Amino acid sequence: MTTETEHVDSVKTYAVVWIALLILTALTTGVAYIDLGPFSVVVALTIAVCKMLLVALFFMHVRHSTKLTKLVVLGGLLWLAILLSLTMADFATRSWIGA
Amino acid sequence: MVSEPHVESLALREQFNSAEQQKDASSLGMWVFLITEVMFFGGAFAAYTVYRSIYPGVFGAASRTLNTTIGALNTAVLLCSSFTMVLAVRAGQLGRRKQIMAFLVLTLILGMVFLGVKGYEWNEKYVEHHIPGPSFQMEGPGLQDHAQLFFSLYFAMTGLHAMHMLVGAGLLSWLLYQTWRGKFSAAYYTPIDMVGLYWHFVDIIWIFLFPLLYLIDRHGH
Amino acid sequence: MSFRLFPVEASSISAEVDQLLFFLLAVAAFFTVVIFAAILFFAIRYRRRSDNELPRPIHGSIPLEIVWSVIPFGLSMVMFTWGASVFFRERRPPDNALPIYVVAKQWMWKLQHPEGQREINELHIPVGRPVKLTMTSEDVIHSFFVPAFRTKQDVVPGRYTTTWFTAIKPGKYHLFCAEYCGNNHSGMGGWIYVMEPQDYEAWLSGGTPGATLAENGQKLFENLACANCHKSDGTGRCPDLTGLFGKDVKLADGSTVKADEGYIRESILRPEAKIVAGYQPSMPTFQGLVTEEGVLQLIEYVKSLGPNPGAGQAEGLAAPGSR
Amino acid sequence: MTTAVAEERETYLNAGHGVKSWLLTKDHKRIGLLYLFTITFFFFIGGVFATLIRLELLSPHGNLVSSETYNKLFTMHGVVMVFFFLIPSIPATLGNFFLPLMIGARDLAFPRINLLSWYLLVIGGLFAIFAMVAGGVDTGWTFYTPYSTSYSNTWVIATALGIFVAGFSSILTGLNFIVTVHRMRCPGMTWFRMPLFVWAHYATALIQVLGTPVLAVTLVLVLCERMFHIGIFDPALGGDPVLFQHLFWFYSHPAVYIMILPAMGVISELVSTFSRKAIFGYGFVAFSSVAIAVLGFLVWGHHLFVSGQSLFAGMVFSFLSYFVAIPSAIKVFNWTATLYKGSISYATPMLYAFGFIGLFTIGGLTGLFVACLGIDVHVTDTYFVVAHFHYIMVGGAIMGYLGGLHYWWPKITGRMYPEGWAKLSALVIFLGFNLTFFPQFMLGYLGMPRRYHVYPDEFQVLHVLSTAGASVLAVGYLMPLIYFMWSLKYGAIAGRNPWKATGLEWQTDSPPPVHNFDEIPIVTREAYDYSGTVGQEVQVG
Ligand code: HEA
Ligand code: HEA
Ligand code: HEC
Ligand code: CUA
Ligand SMILES: [Cu+2]
Repeated sequence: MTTETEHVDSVKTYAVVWIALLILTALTTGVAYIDLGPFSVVVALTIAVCKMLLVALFFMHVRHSTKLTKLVVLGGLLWLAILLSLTMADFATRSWIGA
Repeated sequence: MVSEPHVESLALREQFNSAEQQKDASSLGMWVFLITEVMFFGGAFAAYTVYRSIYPGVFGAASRTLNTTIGALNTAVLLCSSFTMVLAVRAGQLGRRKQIMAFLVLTLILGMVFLGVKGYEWNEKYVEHHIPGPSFQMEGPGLQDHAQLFFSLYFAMTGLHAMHMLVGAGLLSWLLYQTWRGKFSAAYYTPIDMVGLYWHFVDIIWIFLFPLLYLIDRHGH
Repeated sequence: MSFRLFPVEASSISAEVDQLLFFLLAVAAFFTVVIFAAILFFAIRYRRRSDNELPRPIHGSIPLEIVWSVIPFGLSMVMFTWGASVFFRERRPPDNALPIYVVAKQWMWKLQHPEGQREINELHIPVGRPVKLTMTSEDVIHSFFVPAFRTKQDVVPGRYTTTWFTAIKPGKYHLFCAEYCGNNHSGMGGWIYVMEPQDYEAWLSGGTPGATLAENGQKLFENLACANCHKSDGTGRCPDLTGLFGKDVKLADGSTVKADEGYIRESILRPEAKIVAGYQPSMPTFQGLVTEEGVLQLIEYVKSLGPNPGAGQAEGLAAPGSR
Repeated sequence: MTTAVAEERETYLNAGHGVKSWLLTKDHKRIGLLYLFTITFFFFIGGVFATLIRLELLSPHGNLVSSETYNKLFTMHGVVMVFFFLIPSIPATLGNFFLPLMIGARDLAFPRINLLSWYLLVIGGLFAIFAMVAGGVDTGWTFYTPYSTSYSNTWVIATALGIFVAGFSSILTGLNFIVTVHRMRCPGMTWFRMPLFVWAHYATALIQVLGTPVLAVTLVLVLCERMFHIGIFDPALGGDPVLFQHLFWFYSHPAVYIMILPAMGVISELVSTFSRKAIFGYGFVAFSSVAIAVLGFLVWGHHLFVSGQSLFAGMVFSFLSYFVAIPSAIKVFNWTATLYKGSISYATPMLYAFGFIGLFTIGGLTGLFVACLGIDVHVTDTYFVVAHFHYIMVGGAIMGYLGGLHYWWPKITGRMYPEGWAKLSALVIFLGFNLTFFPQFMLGYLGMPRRYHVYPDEFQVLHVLSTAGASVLAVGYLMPLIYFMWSLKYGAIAGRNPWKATGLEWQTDSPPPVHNFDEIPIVTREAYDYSGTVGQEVQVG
């Protein structure tokens, strides 16, 4: 059994992450006003994923966590993907053929 | 009751063999709990995805009535609260009681600011008749009906998020009390750690709600 | 009281479904017998004879595991493919099918023939001719179920679902509502009368209400003032509906959509949802002003406005309007 | 009995007295018993509803109760049986009691959360009971919109709240199991030395944790729509009722594996113990549990074949449904193979295991019928489906549960039950069950729709057979209730290991002491290694 190794990050690390998060927030808000067509969704979600990764890896210490914790996180995201993709497998193909 | 089979070490419960095992169990338990939360919000996100794909135009128009500036500032407030929260955990790791208290208070205040702003936004919706139901009013093709779907989801999702914030605020207050009573030290600060995970998670939910509800249709037609 | 163990086969698809069933029954029977027999045999052959006996452990066998995973998998893929192909045929009506419109509500079936006959909880159809049902509900979900035809389709409020069948045997068959819909769900049934073509013609002409569906639709079209905008000479700021049905329509957002029943229904009840390229979204919604049955009549009217060209010209309707 | 009072060992049962020591207990064994009482109570409530359903269906004209009442009967039957009986059944009782014992732990990882989850079930149950007493609910256990949100004028809100709360009970149980299995195994208890019962519960816990929250949020959306008249699934506002079905079945299909996997875990224990032989293909049986849990999340749309779901999605979900059948097949074949050259005892638990394998096979195979698109169009929402799921849930899951209860009864109570009566009841249940539900397959293919209060005359004969079977079944279910109570006082003393089984739970006292083991065991052998429990290895057969 591996244990969560005690790891105290420096305040500076946290501060850098925090600033990065604020910058990304400003960025995503700004970009929203530019017409990128369908890509605006892609950009907005990419930035959101980056922010999530920052929070998870640094603030939630996933960076220093056990494999199991990482697996749990990935598993959760995978299940969310199953929910979304198989639901959309219906709604996105309604107009294909027949009923 | 049988006599305690184990040496009463700091807050070690009887089913565990070591403090380490106990900490690992708490941490795993918390992560598993967060996964359930992912799926909980996931259902709402699925509904959002489906309806947005059916009514892109309406969702765009409805989304443009939200105030992006306020939304962005509120996001920033929440991110700041995550920063103070992580500093509280860090203070816990180092066993600095005063610092823990200070950062918890800051986190709590920022959380309350977020909720206050949220309340202000909801009130705006009320004033603008954008609360779904009989009094809902919105001018424009299809908005009277379908925009209600958007706002129903808006209220459901931000409402559930706010409820999680409230629970978080309750947990923070409890932590404050416990810290004040001197329960935590560098050797035992698991509860701070766990509440931290929860707080950051709630933050992550908002990180997605913000662009989905406020931003992605901003450029408009 | 009649008692049977197997339902009649009264549609062209019934026999296909039953054959599929027999295949599945055979597979199921095979595995059930093998497993029951094995358990019985082992239980007797290796029964415990003394309380102290200790059999030699057997830990498993990879080849066996492979065999008994692969064989069921293969069989189940046959089930899937066969079942899917039957399903595919069950779901795709032929082009020449006789259209019937169905509106379900708690707790009755309202059916309309294009010739204008309306029926409640009864449907008369000719034998040997494909029939296509276009169905919607005024309240909750219902389900159109005719066991003798082996067919069933949920009827969902807010949209059209379709089903079709070709009856092959004259007679009287049960119609059931198969989706739970409230208090009188089990009473929401009726009968399908399958008639010889000449009897059907006779039935059609007997007691016919004057107007056909399309004629009723035309009246509605005028009463609701659709005609004020949609002028047949192509003037005005609205698309000409002539020849619309079945074509591909170019939309303002660049996509195209086939002008089928669902599209026209949506155009009437939620005009803003799909805007024809080159037009303003100025059409008001008629939600609440026209019943589901009225919508169906309007559709039939729009259909009657032009030949149904099936595939339709690729250009669609966008061009002829005012640009 | 001797009067050696001073000698009496302390067990979890006599370690504290009075109501409070039970209601505030953190001992997983006592909590398991609290659950046992709770779900037995709900089982009989659900059973009373079933009895009334069957009585009503004796006659085609609906003479016994009104249609409103009938609709409430099957709804409450389904709700109670699924959410308040079968989902908590094995995991929360036998799982709670034995999972820690089987991996050599003193308790679950979070005993207080364990107690909380029992309270949540009770609170949820009180909501449901309130709804039933106040006038009932009539949406069907599936709560399809828009009927549930806008049309039903029964107690939908109270019932949905009850299920919501009970759902959290299930989530917390699952969470506790996952952490316990990961973190609380005793020295030497590696993953591949764990009993299959534990594997099955681990897989179950994954579903509870990943699936239940989606049901919870779906119910929240339904509640919002019903209470505040906002539109989420409302077709009048452009909402899509089929979306509700997707969200509902995203949970409720995997939930059927919450109901069956623990029973499969029990069967693995029984087949091994009563053949006195290691499970054939241990690794395959273990992994197939996890495979079922994972694949089970990919098939929910097979409940929507005629719902207006797209043709493409129907095909995808049908295709994927067949994948989930393969791990189930693997289990059935491995159990059967375990019997080969075993030393097979006909003790009551083993009779239940035989019953389980047979009936689960039939139920599962008919699952292939309904997963087959061409056939499901005809049989969906008919009694064919009713028969399919009762074969698995009553014939399978309850057989497994009863088998497990008989198997571990001596450990739980320290007493044996009367073997003759128990065998008889197993037989009665098996016969009654088949008589009740086999005719329903025929009814279904003939076209008898489910949830029907009145029906055409030609279906009556089969319905009467089914009701006759249900009466036999009811007798079969009452018998254990009686002799189990009897055994508490008069049953023979069981001893530590009456079956000569191998699990760690059999190495401690019956009933076990408060902290399960006087000394934390150290495991050095595989699961199901019988060489230590009985005499010499012999060639059998
Ligand atoms: C414990 C409960 C449980 C379990 C385990 C299952 C297991 C399965 N179920 Fe069932 N099901 C229900 C409970 C359950 N079901 C309920 C409650 C409903 C109705 C809900 C409602 O509408 O109210 C339902 C409805 C239902 C439907 C929808 C029917 C409809 O409404 O039209 C479908 C469709 O695919 C289905 C399929 C399956 C399949 C493929 C399996 C598989 O997992 C079965 C796998 C098992 C085997 C296959 C048997 C063992 C294998 C062999 C002996 C080897 C031979 C195998 C092959 C040849 C492949 N089930
Ligand atoms: C775990 C799940 C479970 C269990 C154990 C059962 C057990 C039984 N079920 Fe049920 N059933 C469901 C889950 C379950 N069911 C579900 C989910 C539905 C769908 C609901 C819906 O459509 O929404 C359903 C629907 C359903 C129907 C279809 C109703 C309809 O569609 O119109 C029928 C009809 O025969 C039925 C019968 C039975 C019978 C006879 C039993 C028997 O096995 C019960 C035997 C037990 C007893 C009989 C209790 C013990 C004895 C007594 C209490 C004493 C005698 C009683 C009196 C003196 C009053 N069930
Ligand atoms: C105020 C004017 C107006 C009225 C009244 C009106 N429409 Fe329209 N209709 C339009 C316009 C403009 C469009 C094109 C823009 C769009 O797609 O919404 C249109 C589009 C349509 C289309 C889609 C045509 C295509 O080419 O794809 C149909 C079908 C239709 N209308 C039917 C009706 C019916 C039936 C009625 C009466 C119940 C009606 N309309 C009443 C203005 C009107
Ligand atoms: Cu209409 Cu059931
Ligand atoms: Cu299923």
